[in-house]
Amino acid sequence: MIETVIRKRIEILADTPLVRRVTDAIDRASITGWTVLPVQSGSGREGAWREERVLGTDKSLILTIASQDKAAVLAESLAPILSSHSLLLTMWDVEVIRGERF
Amino acid sequence: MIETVIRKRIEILADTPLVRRVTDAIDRASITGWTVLPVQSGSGREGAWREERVLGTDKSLILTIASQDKAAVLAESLAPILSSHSLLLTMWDVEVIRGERF
Amino acid sequence: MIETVIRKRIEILADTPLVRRVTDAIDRASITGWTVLPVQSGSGREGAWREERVLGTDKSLILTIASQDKAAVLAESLAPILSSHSLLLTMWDVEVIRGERF
Amino acid sequence: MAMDAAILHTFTSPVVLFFVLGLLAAFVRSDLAIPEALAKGMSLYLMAAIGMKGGVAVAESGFSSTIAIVLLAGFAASFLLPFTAYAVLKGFGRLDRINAGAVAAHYGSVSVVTYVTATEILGLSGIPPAGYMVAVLAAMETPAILSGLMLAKGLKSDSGNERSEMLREVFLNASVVLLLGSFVIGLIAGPSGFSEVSPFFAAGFKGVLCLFLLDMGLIAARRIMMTKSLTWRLSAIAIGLPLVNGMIGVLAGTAIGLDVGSAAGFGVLCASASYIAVPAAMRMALPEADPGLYLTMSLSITFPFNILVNIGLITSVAVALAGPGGIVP
Amino acid sequence: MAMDAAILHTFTSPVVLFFVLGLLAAFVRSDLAIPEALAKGMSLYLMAAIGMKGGVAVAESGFSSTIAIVLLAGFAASFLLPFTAYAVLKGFGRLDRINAGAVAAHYGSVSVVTYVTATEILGLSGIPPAGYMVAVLAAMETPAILSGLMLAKGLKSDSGNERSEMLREVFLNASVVLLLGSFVIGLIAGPSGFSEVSPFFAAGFKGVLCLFLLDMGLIAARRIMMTKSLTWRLSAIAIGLPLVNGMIGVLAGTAIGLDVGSAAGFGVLCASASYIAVPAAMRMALPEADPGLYLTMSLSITFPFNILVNIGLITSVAVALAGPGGIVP
Amino acid sequence: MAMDAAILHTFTSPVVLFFVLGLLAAFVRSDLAIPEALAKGMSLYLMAAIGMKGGVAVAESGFSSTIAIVLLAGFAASFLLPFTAYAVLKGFGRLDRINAGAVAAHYGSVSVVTYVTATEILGLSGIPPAGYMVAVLAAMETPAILSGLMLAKGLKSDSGNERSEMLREVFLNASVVLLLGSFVIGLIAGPSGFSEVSPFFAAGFKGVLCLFLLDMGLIAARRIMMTKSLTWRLSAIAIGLPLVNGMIGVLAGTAIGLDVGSAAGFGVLCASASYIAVPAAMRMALPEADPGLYLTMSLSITFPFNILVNIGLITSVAVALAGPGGIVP
Ligand SMILES: Nc1ncnc2c1ncn2[C@@H]1O[C@H](COP(=O)(O)O)[C@@H](O)[C@H]1O
Ligand SMILES: Nc1ncnc2c1ncn2[C@@H]1O[C@H](COP(=O)(O)O)[C@@H](O)[C@H]1O
Ligand SMILES: Nc1ncnc2c1ncn2[C@@H]1O[C@H](COP(=O)(O)O)[C@@H](O)[C@H]1O
Ligand code: NA
Ligand code: NA
Ligand code: NA
Repeated sequence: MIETVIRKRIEILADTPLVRRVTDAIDRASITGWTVLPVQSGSGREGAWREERVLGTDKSLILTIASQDKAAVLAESLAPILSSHSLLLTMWDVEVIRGERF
Repeated sequence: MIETVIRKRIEILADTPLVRRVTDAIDRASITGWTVLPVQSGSGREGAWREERVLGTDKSLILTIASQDKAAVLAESLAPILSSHSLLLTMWDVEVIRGERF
Repeated sequence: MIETVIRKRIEILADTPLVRRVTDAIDRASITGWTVLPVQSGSGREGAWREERVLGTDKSLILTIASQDKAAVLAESLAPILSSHSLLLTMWDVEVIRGERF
Repeated sequence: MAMDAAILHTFTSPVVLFFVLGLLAAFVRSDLAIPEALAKGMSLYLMAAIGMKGGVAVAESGFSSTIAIVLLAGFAASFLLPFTAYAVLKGFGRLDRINAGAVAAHYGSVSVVTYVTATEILGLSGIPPAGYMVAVLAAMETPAILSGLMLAKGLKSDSGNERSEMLREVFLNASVVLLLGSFVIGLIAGPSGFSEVSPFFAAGFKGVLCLFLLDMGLIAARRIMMTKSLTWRLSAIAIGLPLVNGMIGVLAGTAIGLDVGSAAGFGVLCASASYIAVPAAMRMALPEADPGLYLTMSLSITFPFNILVNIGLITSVAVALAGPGGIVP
Repeated sequence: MAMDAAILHTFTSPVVLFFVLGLLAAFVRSDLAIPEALAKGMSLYLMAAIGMKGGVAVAESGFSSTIAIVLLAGFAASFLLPFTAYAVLKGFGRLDRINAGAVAAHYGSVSVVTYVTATEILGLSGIPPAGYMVAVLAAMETPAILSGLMLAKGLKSDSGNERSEMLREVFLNASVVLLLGSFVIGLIAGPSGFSEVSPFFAAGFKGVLCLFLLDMGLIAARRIMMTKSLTWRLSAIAIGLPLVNGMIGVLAGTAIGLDVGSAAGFGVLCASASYIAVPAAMRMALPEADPGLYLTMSLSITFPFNILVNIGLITSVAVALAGPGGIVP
Repeated sequence: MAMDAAILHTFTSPVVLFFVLGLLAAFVRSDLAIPEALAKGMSLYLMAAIGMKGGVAVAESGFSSTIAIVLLAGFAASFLLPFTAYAVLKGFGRLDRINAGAVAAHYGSVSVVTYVTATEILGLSGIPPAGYMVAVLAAMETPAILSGLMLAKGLKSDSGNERSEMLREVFLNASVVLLLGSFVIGLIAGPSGFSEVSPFFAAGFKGVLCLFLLDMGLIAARRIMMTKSLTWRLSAIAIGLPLVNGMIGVLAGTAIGLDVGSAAGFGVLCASASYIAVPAAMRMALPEADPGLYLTMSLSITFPFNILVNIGLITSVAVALAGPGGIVP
C-alpha cells in the first residue's frame, strides 16, 4: 500500500478582484502553492448572481493544500475579513502522497 | 486558535439544464446559498462526453454548505431523482469559520 | 433517513495535455467514471502560471469517486509519475447515496 | 445540370470543406478543438444573423398569403413528423417509449445550421430561399418537442404547474427567442437599418459558418467514436428519416406554390434534425432518455448526411419538380 | 425636428433594438445567454476600437486648446459629481456612508458602452462627437473612484502602502489602459495605419455593439429581477441623477464652446454611470459595500434609461442650445 | 532604404503597437487580460486564415520545383537546428540533457504568429512572401519535436507502443492539422471559393492579429516577471539563436533561389521559436522538463525580439542579398 499523510485542504470562495489578496495571504503563511478555479454563478444572503464576468464582479474558488499548522495560520489571518469581504472558507482533512511537499 | 464548527459540504454534478431544479431544492431546504462551477468533460456508465456546451447538454457542479440537518433534508429530497436524472451527489464534513451563517 | 455509504473521492490536478494519461489510469483501475473541471491559474514550487490555455500548457482538475480498493489501485498506479509529471493528488472519504454504482 | 451544380457546389464550398476537415481531424484523433464559449457564441451569431436577414427580406417583400400558409405547413410538419418517426423508432428501431419519443422530437424539429448551410448552397446555385423561410424555421423548432413529449409520456403525467413551467421553457428557449427577436429587429430596422450592421452580420457570415462547421464536424465525429448506444437499425433510421422527410417537405413546399429555392428550403427543414435546442429540452423534460441515442443519431449521422448528401438531393428534386420554367420564376 | 430624429433613430437602430430584445428575453425568463468570455471579449474590442478611432481622429485634426479644456472639464466633472450624488444618496436615498460613497463613485465615472451607443445615435443624426472625446471618456473613468472612496472612508483610513497599491490598481485598470493605449496607437498609426485594420475595428463595430447590448439587456433585466436591495427612493435617484448630470454636462460642454455633437457627448458622459471598471474597483477597495446596490442602480436602471430615453433628450437639448446655426458648425 | 522602411513599418503598424501595449500593460501590472477562450479562438482563426490564403495562392500560381525544394529545406532546417541549439544550451547555457533537448525543440520549430506578423511587415514593404511558404511553415512545426526528444531521451527509451502514440499526437497536433487542412481547403476552393469567405478570413485578419498580439504581449511580459528559472546565459541564448538561425535561413532561402520576400520569410521561420504547439507536446512527452525554462525563453525573450527587431533585420539582409534588381523580381 502506498503511504499517505494527512494534510488540510482549504477552499476559499472570493470575489475575483480579491483573489490576489487571498493568494498573498497563502504565500505569507508560507504554504507551497495554490490553485484557482472559475465559478459560474451563486446565491447567498445578498441575493443571487450570474454572468458577472463582464462586469468584473464574478467569483473564483481558491484551493490550497497545507499542513495543519500552516492551515491554522492562514485561517487566522483571513478570519478578520471573512465577513466584511464575503469570503466563504471551508477546510477538511485529506490524504496526500509524498506529503513532505506541503 | 480560531474557532471552527463542523458543517456538511454537498456537491452535486448535474446536467446544466437541470441546475435550476437542484438549486430550487437547495432553496426549499432553506440552505443559505449555493455556488455553481463549470465542468469540462466526463465519463460514466453512459459513455464519455466533452464539448457539449454548444449543444446545451453539458454538466455543472453545484456546491452547497449546510448544517447536518438541512443537508439530510436536501439529500432526502434529491434521492428519488438521483438515478433517473443522472445526478452524482457526494457529501462530507468540513470545518467552517463563523458557522452560524449556515 | 436516507442510507449512504462511504467512498473515496480522489482529485488530481494535472497539466491539460496529461489528462488523457490520468483518465486512462482511472479506466484501467476499473472505476466507473470521472469528471474534468477547468482550472484558471496557480502557483507552486516551479513558480506561478496563468493564462496558459492558448499555449496549451494549462491545468485541469480530474475528480473521481471510487471504492476504497479501487482508489488504492489508482493511487498506486499514479504514484510513480506524481513527482515527475507535477501531479497533485488528494483523496478523502465522502458519503454517497446508492453506493453500489461506484 | 442543377443537380450536378448543387453537388459540385457542396464539395468546393469552403463551408462544407471545413466540416469535412472537422470530421477527418476527429477521426484521426487530433486534439484540434474550438473553445466551447466561442462555439456557443458562433451559434448565437448565426441565429441572430439569419433572423435579421429574414426580417429585412420580409420588410422588403411585404407579407403575403403564401407566408401564412407555409408557416402553418411548418407548424404542422414539426408537430406531425414525430409521429411517424416514433412508430419507426419503436418498431424497426426497437427503442422503448421514452427513448423513441425523445428521438422523434429531434426529427420533427429543425437544425438551424443545416438550414443555413442549405441557403449557402442554394444561393450558389442561384436559387436562394425566400426571407420568410426564417420565420418558418423558428416556427418549426418547438411543436415537435410537444409531440415528442406526448408520445413519450402520454397526455396526463406531469402536474399542471410543472407542465406550464416546461411549456414556458420550451417556447422561450434561447434559439426561438433569438431567431424570432432578430427577425422582428430585421423587420423594424429594414434594409437601411440593416446596412449599418451588415459588415458584421452579412459579410462575416460565411466565414463564421466555416469555423462553426469545423467544430460541428469535430464534435459529431468524436461522439460517434465514443458512443455505446448505437445499433445498425438506428443508424439506418438516422439516414432513412431525413431522406423521407426531405421528400415530403419538398413535395409539400412545391404543392403550396413556393418558389423552387423555398421549396428546397422547406424540404431541408423537414429533413433536418435538431441537435441544439431539443437535446437541452429533453435533458430537462425527459432526463430518463439516453442522450447517447438522440445526440448521436441527430448530430453524428443525420447532420453529416444532410450536409454532404441530402441538401444536394433535395435541391435536385425541387428543381426537377419546378420544371424547366421553375428556376427563373 | 432633431429631437424627433434622435428619438426615431433610437428606436429603429438595430443596436438599441437588440438591447430591448435582451431586456424582454430576460423578463420572460428565457435561457438566452451570451458566453461570458465572449461578452468580456466584446467589451475589450469595443474599447480598443473606440480608442483607436479617437486617436486617428485627433491625428487628423491635430491638437487644440479646446481639447485641453474639455479634458480638464471631464476630470473635474468626474471628481465632483460624486459629491452631489453622495449627498442625495445619504439624504434622500437613506444609504449609509460606505454604500453612498460606493454608489456615488459609479455616477461620477462613465459607461463606455453608453457613450459608444450615443456616438452611433449622434452619428445617425449627422452630429457625431469629435474624436478627442474618447480621451475625455478615458479621463473621466477614475477620478470618481477617488472621490467616492474619500467620501466612503474619509482621508485617513488606509495605510500608505495599501493606499498607493490601490491607486495603482485604479489608475491602471483594464479599461483605462486599453482606451488610452488604443488612443495612442491610433495617434501613431494615423489614418493610413488604421486603414489596414479598419475592416475589423470600424466595419464590424456596430454589429459587435448589437450583440454586446443584447447581453447587457439580459444581464440588466436579470439583475433587477434577482435584487433584494432596491428601494423606490434609490430607483428614483437612479433616474434623477443621469437626468441632472446630463443637463449639467451638456450646458458645460456648450459653454466651453464644443460643437453640438461633442457637447451632447459630454452630456452623455456625465449622465452615464459605470458598471464595468468601478464595480470591480469597489469589490477591491470597499468590499463592505453591497454590490447589489450599485450594480442594480447603475446597470439595471440608469443604463437602460440612458440608452432608451436620456441620449435622445440630451441630444435635443444640445441641438436647442446650439441654435439654428449650430448644427452645421 | 528597405531597412529603414521595414523598421519604420514595424513601429507604426498597429499590429506591432498592440504587442507593445500588451508588454507595457503587463509591466505596469495592469489587470488587462483577454479571455482565454477568445485568445485560443483567435489563434485558431489566424491559422485557418493563413492556411487558406496559402492554399489559394498556390491554386493560382500552380506547383513548381521551387516548392518541393523549399519544403525539403524547411523539413531539414526544423530537424537539424535543434542539434546546434542543444549543444549551445548544454555547453554555454549549462542546462541538463532533458531541459536542453526540450528547449532545443522549440527553436527548431516555428511560431505561426511570428511568421504572420512578418508577412504583414513584408507586405507593407512591398515584398510579401509566396503563398506556398505556408506549407513550409506547417512542415517545420514537427520535425524539431522529434529531434528534441531524441536529444533529450536518446533513441531507445520509450516502449514501441508509447512511442507510436506519441508520434501520432505530435504529427496530428491541432496547429498542423488546421494549417494543412486549411491549406488544402484553399487549394480546392481556389480564388472563387475563397472570395465567399474573404470578408471574414482576409479583411478581418489584421485586426484579429492586433488583439492576439496584445494578448501575447501581456502573457510574455507577465511570464518573465513571474519566472524563477531564467539566467543571463539563457537570456543571451534566447537572443543569439534567433539571430544566427535567421541569418542561416535567409542565406539558405536566397541560395535556393527564392524571391526576396520568401527568402526573408524562410529566415523568419528559422529564427522563430514555437510557443504553442511544442510546449504542449513537451508537457506530454517530456513532463520532467521545466516549462518555466522553455516558455520563458521562447515566448518572453525570443518572440518579442523577433517581432520588434529581428524581422526588420532579416528583411534588410534579404533585400541586400537580392541586390538592386532583387526587389522587383
Ligand atoms: N499546496 C498547494 N495547494 C494547491 N495547489 C498547489 C499546491 N502546490 C502546487 N499546487 C498546484 O500545482 C501546480 C504545480 O505545482 P508545482 O509542481 O509545485 O509547481 C501549481 O501551479 C499549482 O496550481
Ligand atoms: N451555503 C452556501 N453554500 C455554498 N455557497 C454559498 C453558500 N452561501 C453563500 N455561498 C456563495 O457565497 C456567495 C456570497 O454569499 P453571501 O455573502 O451570503 O451573499 C454566494 O453568492 C454564493 O456563491
Ligand atoms: N465514479 C465517478 N467519478 C466521478 N464522476 C463520475 C463518476 N461516474 C460518473 N461520473 C460523472 O457523471 C456523469 C454521468 O455518469 P453516468 O450517469 O454514469 O453516465 C459522467 O459523465 C461523469 O461526468
Ligand atoms: Na425536421
Ligand atoms: Na457620469
Ligand atoms: Na525556428
